[in-house]
Amino acid sequence: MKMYNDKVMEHFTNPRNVGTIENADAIGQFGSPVCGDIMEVSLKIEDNVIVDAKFRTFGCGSAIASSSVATEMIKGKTLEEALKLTNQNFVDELGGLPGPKIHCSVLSEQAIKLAIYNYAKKHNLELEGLKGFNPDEEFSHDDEDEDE
Amino acid sequence: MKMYNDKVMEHFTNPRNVGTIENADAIGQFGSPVCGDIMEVSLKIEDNVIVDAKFRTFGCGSAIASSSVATEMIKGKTLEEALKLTNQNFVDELGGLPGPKIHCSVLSEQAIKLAIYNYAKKHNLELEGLKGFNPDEEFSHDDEDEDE
Amino acid sequence: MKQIYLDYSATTPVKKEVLEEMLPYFSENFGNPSSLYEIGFEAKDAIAKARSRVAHIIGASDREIFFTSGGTESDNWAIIGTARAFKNKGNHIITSKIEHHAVLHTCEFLEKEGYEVTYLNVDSNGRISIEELEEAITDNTILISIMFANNEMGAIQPIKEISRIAKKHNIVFHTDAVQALGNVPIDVKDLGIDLMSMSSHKIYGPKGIGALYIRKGLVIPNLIHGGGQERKKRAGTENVPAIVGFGKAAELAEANLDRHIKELETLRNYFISEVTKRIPDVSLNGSLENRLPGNINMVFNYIEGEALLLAMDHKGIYASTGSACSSASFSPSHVLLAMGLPVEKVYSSIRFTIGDFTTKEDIDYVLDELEAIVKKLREISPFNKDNVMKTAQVCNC
Amino acid sequence: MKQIYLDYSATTPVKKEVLEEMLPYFSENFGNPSSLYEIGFEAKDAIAKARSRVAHIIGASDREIFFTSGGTESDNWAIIGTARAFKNKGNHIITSKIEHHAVLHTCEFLEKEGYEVTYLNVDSNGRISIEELEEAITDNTILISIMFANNEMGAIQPIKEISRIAKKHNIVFHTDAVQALGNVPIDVKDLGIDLMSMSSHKIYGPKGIGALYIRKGLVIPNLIHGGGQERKKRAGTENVPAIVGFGKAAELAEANLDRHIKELETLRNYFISEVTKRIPDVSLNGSLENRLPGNINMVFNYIEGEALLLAMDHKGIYASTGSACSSASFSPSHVLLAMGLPVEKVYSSIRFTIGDFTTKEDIDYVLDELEAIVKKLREISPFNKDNVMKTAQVCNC
Ligand SMILES: Cc1ncc(COP(=O)(O)O)c(C=O)c1O
Ligand SMILES: Cc1ncc(COP(=O)(O)O)c(C=O)c1O
Repeated sequence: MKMYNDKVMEHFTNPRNVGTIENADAIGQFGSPVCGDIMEVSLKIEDNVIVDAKFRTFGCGSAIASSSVATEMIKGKTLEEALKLTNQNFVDELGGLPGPKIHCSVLSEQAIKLAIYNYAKKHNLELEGLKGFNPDEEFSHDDEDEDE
Repeated sequence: MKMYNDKVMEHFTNPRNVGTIENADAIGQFGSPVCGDIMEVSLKIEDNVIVDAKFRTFGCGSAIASSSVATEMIKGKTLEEALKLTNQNFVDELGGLPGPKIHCSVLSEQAIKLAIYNYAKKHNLELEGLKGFNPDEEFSHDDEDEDE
Repeated sequence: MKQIYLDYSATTPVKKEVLEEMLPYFSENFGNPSSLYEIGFEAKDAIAKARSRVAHIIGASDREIFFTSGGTESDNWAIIGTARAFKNKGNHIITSKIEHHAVLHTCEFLEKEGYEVTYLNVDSNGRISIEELEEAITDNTILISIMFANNEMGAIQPIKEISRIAKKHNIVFHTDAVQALGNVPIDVKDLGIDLMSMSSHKIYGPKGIGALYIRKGLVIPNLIHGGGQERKKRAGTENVPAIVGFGKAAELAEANLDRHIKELETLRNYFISEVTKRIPDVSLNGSLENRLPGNINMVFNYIEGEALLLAMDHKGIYASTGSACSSASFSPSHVLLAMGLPVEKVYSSIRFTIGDFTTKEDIDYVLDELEAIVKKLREISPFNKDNVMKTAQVCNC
Repeated sequence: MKQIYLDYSATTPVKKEVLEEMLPYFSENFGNPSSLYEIGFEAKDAIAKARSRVAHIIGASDREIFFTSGGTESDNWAIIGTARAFKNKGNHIITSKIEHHAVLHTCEFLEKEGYEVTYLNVDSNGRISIEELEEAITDNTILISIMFANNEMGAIQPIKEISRIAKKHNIVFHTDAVQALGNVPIDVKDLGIDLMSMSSHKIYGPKGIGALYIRKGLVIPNLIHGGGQERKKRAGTENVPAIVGFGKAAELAEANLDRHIKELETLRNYFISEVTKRIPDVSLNGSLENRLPGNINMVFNYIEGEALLLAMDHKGIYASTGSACSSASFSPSHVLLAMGLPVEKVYSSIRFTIGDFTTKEDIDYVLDELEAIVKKLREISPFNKDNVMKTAQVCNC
């Protein structure tokens, strides 16, 4: 057993989409209260479709790998489609993360949601996937594996 | 390190003077309250000299070895001389006993004292070495090595 | 000189296969299993595998096994932990008079803290009475701790009936299975055990490692506080090689259990019947029923057990007067006394415990020597058939 | 791939000479040291020899050394034992904020039982203040427990001054010397230490064995109850091979101490100065003075320590974020926080600890890889010299 599978390690050592988009259409930065990780995502959006995405992350291996797959997965998706992606989709795409590390993928979900939220606010868009999303609310972490 | 030295083992495996003297002049039996050992000694006495000694012992290795050397040592001694022998003399003669086993040699000292006491009583002898010896008094064991 | 070890209940040699599995974890895969990534993960995997093996032999799930430093710590943890966990429910503990000191002295420690302890009697076969157990229960009873099998004379207790009583009264049931493991089939679920102590060095594994089975759902506070090892229940850097060794020993014990029991019982019964045939005035302490397969505990009347031991030792035969930890203390066995054996017979008792490396030839050699030694020591003794030692002659202090 | 272990403070490999001395005690001289006569006596002798060696390295007498299952148990025993022994005198304990969890969680356990605990601050070098210590003392203070050297950032405390204060106020002084043993000269008599915890696996001995030094004259109750082992102070069948290994490791540590310190300090200082030269925006946590010879704990600004660890691990370099037992728990180091390091720097810190098998070549390899990895991770990071992470951005929960 290793802590991370090869795919996670591959995304960690060769992360895709690192950086910031100049003149980005949307930016989201989210800091996880669980482990102090921070992700910044910048998006290029055309006709409500994410045509480019880049990220910068201060965080552990799983946070970086999740950031990498998440930005890959949202590229080419409409905003509504992107909002439907949850951290579990990123984890699945990575082929799994160890239990206590699953929460790191939430970072990417939240940072992307936040970027789209900021975009929607600026452009007065009503998006189904943002219903109930309130970035000022305290993030609550469901730590099932506390006793591991 | 071994528990017992060779001399002790020799006396244990080939104890001298085992048995009872028929028509003994004196008999003493002493049970140690410390470990349940019991020694019986019988003496042949002529002109206040111990001309023969035999023993039977229910007890551990050191009790048997002490019985063996003790009976050896008192043979040929006058009663007064025999009474001067302490358990330490038996231990020394054996070349030493392990700390928690020293008390086993007291068994021999007491059984011999008792035999001579019985003899003195029967023959109305006043013996210097029996002063203060009261066989009915509780034997008190000085257990210095209790915490070993 | 021949060397014949007949003290398997005191400790066992580490089996070759066990040591082999341990060796890589001392100097090569020595990583701390709690450290992140590669080097720690190898150790972590090894621990997980060992935990499964220990769980499997007793029918537990992996998450119910917690490694400790040995049987003694497991007993302490189970008893002190339960006492603390249920102190608001009550302060009464039931155990027996024949427990190992790891249980008895822990109970005495708790008595000083204000807990009340009932020490159940045993019959002449070393077994408790289920009726007496049930009568001892009060509203304050929070723990029943009865050993699975006795280390001195091998009696196996009616564990399933005890657990039934415990469950009926909603009381936690702990059993010290240090001697039973690997010698008796154990299924904790079927037997209804809540807490069970185990030790590796009694089943051909290394010393210094043991485990406590804690039934899922039962929560007791920690005994040793610190780092988050053992799912935060037992702190301290994991003793990886020893855990691996314990795991392998458990695996072997499980695989060999039936044969182990059959072979040991055959040898044991042969030994006992030959001794009885060849040496007068001897008797077996306890019965052949409900007895550990390797346990022989006999009275050799008129001679003292320690002298017998020493004479045997001199011939390269290693036996014991009872539990190893009390054999340096010369006090008569609390187990045999509790069985009602007169004290002079207690002093005349010795224990032979046979194991996986004992052969028929060993036994035959021992029988010959034993016959000669007993004869010789009896010649030295003041007692015999016609002059029996009286209990009153022995002051039991 | 090259494998370079730089986590010697988490655990060390067992040295060849140590394992060799241990091996005969698993399957050949496996006798229970508490059993009478020949077979037990060999083990007993081996234990006596090991005890002398451990006593010797700290200037204690043999009778002051009690073997335990490790550093954690020693800490628990010292602290809980003292608390219980002096409960009629008072209920106040003084320790520091940077202790190992084996001390901190034991103190927290005692707090739940009604004891009061003062956790002393440390300065930016991780050292306590003698003035603050003396001010913290009340009439109720029964124990001062301050670690000899810190496991995360290597700070060595002013032990002699602490013991002077303790003595002046007639308070028991315990020190957790798990990291100091074999890395700092220790003379318990000269230093005036009452209780001292040690662990074998930090000095190239086996895991699962440690010791508590208890000054002659000081009596504390047992933590683990049962058989009469360790002069009736620590029950449980003695872990003979491990004790033998600990003894040998102590002997080697004593013989090599001067060279060990000199060589490690040289390598350590080289490592730190090269990192500082070659990588911008790094800093050492703590000072070079009063520091364990093998400890390197540095901040690599703008990147997260765990990611750095993982990237190093990927190159076969094994380091850690701090104590092994907390590295699986992702909480920022309580030690670095107590030193006043801002939380974002705590998250960016990692620990390298070097040891007897670390070579200059290893260090050079690590320096090259480290330089490349830090550069790469900084490219991924949103932070840099011009955009520094703010403490407020990190919720430390
Ligand atoms: C029944 C029983 N319980 C507990 C123990 C203690 O186990 P350990 O020596 O592993 O601490 C033993 C053996 O010593 C034992 O026989
Ligand atoms: C300072 C300190 N104290 C205590 C311990 C615990 O020692 P052990 O792992 O032997 O229980 C450690 C290491 O884990 C340590 O570094």
